[in-house]
Amino acid sequence: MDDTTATAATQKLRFYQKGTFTVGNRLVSESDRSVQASIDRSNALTCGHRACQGCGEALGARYALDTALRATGGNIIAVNATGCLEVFTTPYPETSWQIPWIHSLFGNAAAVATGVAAAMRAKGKPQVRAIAQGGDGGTTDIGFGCLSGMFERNDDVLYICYDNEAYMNTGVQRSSATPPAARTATTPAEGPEPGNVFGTGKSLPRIAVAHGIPYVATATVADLHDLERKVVKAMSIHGARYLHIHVPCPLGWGSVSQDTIRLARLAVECGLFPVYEAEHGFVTGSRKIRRQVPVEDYLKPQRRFAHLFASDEGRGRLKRLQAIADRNIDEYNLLEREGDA
Amino acid sequence: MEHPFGISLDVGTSLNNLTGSWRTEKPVYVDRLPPCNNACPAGENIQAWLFHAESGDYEKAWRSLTENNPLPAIMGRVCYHPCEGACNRAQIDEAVGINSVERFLGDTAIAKGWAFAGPQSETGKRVLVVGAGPSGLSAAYHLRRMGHTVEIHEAGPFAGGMMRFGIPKYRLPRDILDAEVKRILDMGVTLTLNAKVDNIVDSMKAGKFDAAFLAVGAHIGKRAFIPAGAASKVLDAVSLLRSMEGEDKPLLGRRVVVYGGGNTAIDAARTARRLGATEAIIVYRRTRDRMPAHDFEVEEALQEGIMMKWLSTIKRVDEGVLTVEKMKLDEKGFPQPTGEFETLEADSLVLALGQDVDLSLLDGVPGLEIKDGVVKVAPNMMTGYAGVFAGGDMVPSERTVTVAVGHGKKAARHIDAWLHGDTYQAPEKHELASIDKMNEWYYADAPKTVRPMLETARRIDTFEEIQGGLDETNALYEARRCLSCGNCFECDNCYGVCPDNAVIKLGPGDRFKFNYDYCKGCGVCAQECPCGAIKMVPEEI
Amino acid sequence: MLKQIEGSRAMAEAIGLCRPEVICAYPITPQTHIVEGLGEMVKSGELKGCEFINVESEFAALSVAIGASAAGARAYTATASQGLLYMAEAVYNASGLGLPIVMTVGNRAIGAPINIWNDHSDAMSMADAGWMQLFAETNQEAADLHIQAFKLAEELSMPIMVCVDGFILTHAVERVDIPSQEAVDAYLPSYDPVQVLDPTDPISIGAMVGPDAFTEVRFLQHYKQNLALRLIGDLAGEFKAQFGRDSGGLLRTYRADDAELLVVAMGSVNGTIKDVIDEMRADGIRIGLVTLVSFRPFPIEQLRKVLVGRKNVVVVEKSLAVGMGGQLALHVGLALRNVAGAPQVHSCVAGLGGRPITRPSLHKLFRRALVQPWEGTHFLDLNEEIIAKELHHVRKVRRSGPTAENILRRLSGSEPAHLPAAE
Amino acid sequence: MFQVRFHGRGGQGVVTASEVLSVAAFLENRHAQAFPSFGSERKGAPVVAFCRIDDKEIRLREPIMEPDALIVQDPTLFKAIDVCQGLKRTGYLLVNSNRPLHELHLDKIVKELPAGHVLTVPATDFAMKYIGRPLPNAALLGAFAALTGVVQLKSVVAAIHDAFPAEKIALANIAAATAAYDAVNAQAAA
Repeated sequence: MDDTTATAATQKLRFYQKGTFTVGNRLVSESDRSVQASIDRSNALTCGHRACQGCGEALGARYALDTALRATGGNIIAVNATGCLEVFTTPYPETSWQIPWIHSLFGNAAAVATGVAAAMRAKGKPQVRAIAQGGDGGTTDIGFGCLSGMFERNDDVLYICYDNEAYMNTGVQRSSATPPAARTATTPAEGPEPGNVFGTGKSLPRIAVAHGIPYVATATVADLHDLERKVVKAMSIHGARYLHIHVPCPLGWGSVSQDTIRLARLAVECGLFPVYEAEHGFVTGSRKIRRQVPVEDYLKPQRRFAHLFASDEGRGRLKRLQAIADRNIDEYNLLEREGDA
Repeated sequence: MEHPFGISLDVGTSLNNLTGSWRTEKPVYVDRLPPCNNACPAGENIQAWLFHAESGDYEKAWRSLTENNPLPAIMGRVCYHPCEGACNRAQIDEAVGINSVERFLGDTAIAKGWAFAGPQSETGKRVLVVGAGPSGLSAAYHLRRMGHTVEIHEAGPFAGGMMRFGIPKYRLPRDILDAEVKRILDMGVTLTLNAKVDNIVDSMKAGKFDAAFLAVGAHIGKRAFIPAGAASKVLDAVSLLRSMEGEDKPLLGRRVVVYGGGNTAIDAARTARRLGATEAIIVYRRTRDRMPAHDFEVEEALQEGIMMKWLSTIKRVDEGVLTVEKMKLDEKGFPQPTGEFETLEADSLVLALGQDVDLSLLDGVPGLEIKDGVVKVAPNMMTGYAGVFAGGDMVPSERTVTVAVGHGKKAARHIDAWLHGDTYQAPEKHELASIDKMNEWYYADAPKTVRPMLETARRIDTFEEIQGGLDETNALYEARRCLSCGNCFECDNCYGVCPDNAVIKLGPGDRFKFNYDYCKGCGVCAQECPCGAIKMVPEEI
Repeated sequence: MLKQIEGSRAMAEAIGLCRPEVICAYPITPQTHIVEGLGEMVKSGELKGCEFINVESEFAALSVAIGASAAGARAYTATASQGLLYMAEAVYNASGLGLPIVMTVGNRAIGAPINIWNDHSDAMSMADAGWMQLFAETNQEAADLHIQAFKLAEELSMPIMVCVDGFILTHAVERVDIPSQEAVDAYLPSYDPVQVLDPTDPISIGAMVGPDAFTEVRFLQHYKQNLALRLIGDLAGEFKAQFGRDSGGLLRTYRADDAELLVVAMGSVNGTIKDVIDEMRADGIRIGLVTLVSFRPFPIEQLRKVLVGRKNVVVVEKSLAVGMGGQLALHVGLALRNVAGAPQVHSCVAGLGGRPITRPSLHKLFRRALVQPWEGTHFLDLNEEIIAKELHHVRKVRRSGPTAENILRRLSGSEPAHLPAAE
Repeated sequence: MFQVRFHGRGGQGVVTASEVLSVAAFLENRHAQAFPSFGSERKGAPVVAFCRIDDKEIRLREPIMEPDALIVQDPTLFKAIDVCQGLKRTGYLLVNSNRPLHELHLDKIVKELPAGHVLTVPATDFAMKYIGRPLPNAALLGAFAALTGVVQLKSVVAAIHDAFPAEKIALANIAAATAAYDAVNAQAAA
């Protein structure tokens, strides 16, 4: 915060009331600004990539890696699982990456990153840090075994999952991160149980927490400051770390391209995507909801949920989704209560 | 180094792929008109001076403010701030306290002795300003800055016009008034007091003036015919308020009735209370919601124990007692007599039924058109007599200090143009920055700062100013509540949220530009721009 | 230094002398003793500057090696059988990315039925994955091939499998000369990658390649294997100069000069065959042997040179392409394609799932090749009686039960349960 | 070439015995090849191990089907399997037992082999005495050296010494081997 105005005022003086939640701010010192606000940010992922208009994953990847670069003084090597991010950034003969980057397979990003970290140790260059990244399919499904192994050995790897809740690269098929009722190419909005099943769900962040690794966090492209803080924290720790970033996909979600960040924000504000942190197996804190909204506000703009608004049964399912949000809200204590700082 | 073919690639090579070709819509940066600026009768560029205030540069803020209005300390007290009524923030929590920040700037300027810069060069043209009220002072200020030689002829003993004779001390302390008048005179404007202009044409000839601006105001209290018995004490509000400036204060007795529903009626009643009246009653023929007086003034009056008698007209005045007829509103909302009468004890009756203009100085001037007791003027504020302009209460308009100040500025611009033999063209107005074009998410919650008020117990027996100012922190806080509606404030959102890095940051003060080689036109920047400074427009294909 | 030592241990020591920087281990019989040995060397500090990582699967084992190799480290792993299949996707990826990983394959059969014993099915399943494949005849050669393998792989930037017969070599204790560290250092320079992940000189590795360039990428891989055809011989030569031993190379011959009948085989069975050849030569039979060391790249030219002009060729191999026959035989045929007066090629599948290949059986086989050469694929020591019974049984009973179990019961004398004995 | 086949049960150190014998031969600058009957070892199950000894390189990779000597660590195996299968007419049979041959019903095989080529030695007793655990393999190797003379006792002792990193255990096994060696020689002298 800008200490020049941190005086005892009758009201709590936000450092800049129209800059508190924005990317940058002319009144804040350079060091206090977000990495993304910096005129000389590194753009780890640069122009010319072939992501769809309004791609949340492209945004999340640049946010995370630019911050990691800043935090490590440029010493990162990235490993990418197969998926949209890999395909739209490196179609021969062009790449959009400006960092050392490798793509091996769909299911082995975590293991390849373990190998990179091991090589750096063996070569006496531990300051060079390995980051593995993949989509929800490469993370929660096919890459799960390697990820768990990397966690359990506590290898010095930061794994970042860009969660857009389905296999988008192959044409929007259902993954274990696809929310209940969501329509995908393999869970069509037809029959008595339209869209994805109301299963038990598979919370990768919680599974990561269960491994007791040093740091686990969820984040969203709708809260850059929170995301950057978490990446900086992750890079300050050695051992296995997991960051789960919610990244809307206009194509797969059936939303308009300009709504990418708005939807990410609504997902948090309705409680369906809890933003929290955990260390060594314990949840240590959560980002509070600022303006709570009903799940409808989040689901309505997405065509994959259109069927929920078309029938009474649909409205019944909406209630079940609201219940999931409500459970998150008290499980992660997402509402600001009196006395909370 | 030479890489294995196809397997490894040189970094950043995708810059060869100009994704801008995907675009069907493109974002463009726009400036929209903030509602506050739009609503200001004095045409202040409010957002612009708040911008400087929020970074703590108060002098720059003050100088920006006084580009349009030379009387911020006065405005900060007596302006009814329509800007705050229009403020978009009112739809989020509460309007920005523009008026209180303006007063803070005005007071700071007085305390620090900031002065106006004189003109760059002299034009040699002479302009006579008749009347040293807000309109006249404003015109004189602007004309002087334009390099003209300006003389003000004021009929009264002091400068300020209705600001002095119409507005009680407890709302506008006189030292503030004097300070801001002096600052204008210090620019080289000559003021002659007790110099009533009897005939404007003669005065212009005598003084070799090239143009004149008339702003004599409206200070003759309207008298309604009310049958009155001997020894009954009846006076009008304007004279009452004016006499407050002199040595011997008027004796009104213990029970005072004020007749009327405007701000002047309220001022008169509150003044009477302060002069020792135990009972001050306002009699008005309609209901509270139809009162022309501003609601906050009515509220303050009630707090001070002023009593209101709605739907009543005064039929007759006798010594110590008034006869009042009850009224009722017809379907059109007009008051109609009921024939029911009652009496009301009163030592004196103050009439606050509006003011008339003294137009004697225009007798025999050709080409003038006078209607309903005011002078008709052209859109450029010129009367029917070439070179003679008029403004303020003496022309058809809302009679407030702020409107008057606005007239002064407007007239000055036209007079200047006229003196140079051409006409003044006001610049095109931008599209209005309405709330639907904003993204309020990005603004932190920040309820309005309330200005300290003098507790009522002390109000009713002193003429101390009842409303206090803000300290620096509060002013800064309040300034920073501004949403910067419609104009980029360099929050870096567009730069940060572009998935294609297609926004180029140009550095402090230079804002941003789009890199259309790569912009895919997704529209996230426009959606996430807090202040509605980005617009999506279709690509022509 | 001469040692009487278990094959796996000898290989571990040879690999250790190559100063690997990252070793990934996942247990699967019969390769396990090798990585156990290496793990011990790393823990004890005998092997310095090396990260030993216990992973959760073979897929992860090779993936970790891929990451390590791409980041500039000398990477090693080992596997066998099902493990090699489980890492199949990564096997192709490592070669596609041109990463010089060395992997030992302790050759073992592939289930079902599950079988832990030796044959070459596993290596054959990955023969076309773009790796080099060298087969060891003895534990001495197994140790030596690893030293050559690192040099080969790194000079070509191509991964390599050193194939050693499970149990027969990995678990045999015999005389092996373990070279000195100095000698190995003199032979094997430190790893200088052609591409490396390095923040000071960033590149993107593993781009998506479309139809416009994919053929060229594959051609270049194939071309590199052709380069290997020369390099394998050269490095074996350098090795002999340095260590005074014949190890590796594309292929070797034994008493072949005047042979009318040539046997072609890979791996440890060559030893037994040599003994048989000596015995038959004593009976005046002109028989010789071609020991194939390199299966990938496959030395078509060199093999043709050796085979042309002979009467018969018997290919003895420990693998079967079900529905086709012997793969090695197919390859040998390839070497003789379009050759006028080419010898007859007789295919024999032997030693599947660890069945011993004995001298008596080989004697019979080779003599038969002389007197009544056969077409198609011959299965050495096939139990015709059991096959006949099972086929009959299957024809008679729809729900005939699991073939493997039925055969085991028959071998132990009892007939398949819940069924009347056939006939 | 001299070929030895070891019979025992999982856990009795059969494989170790074959390896130790190969090392003993190696120490005499001869070629040797030891290998187990491969499979997943389970305690108590019948286990076979092999050792070939020769003066030239051993290329043969087949299991030993016609051994020159059999070392049977557990006489109960005679009931379970055909232990003597393929044993050469000139071969040796060494059985771990404190009972005389005729009690083991081995008379038939004794007749078929040259005199003095069949022997029982109470290897387990020696093991219990010197090592304190029923591990007869060291003692049997001592006895084998005495019976066949294929390797010298000092080579066996040296090989055992290499095989057991713990000095105490090594010495105990050496003691057992030596005792068995002496016992056999004494028997032969008698």
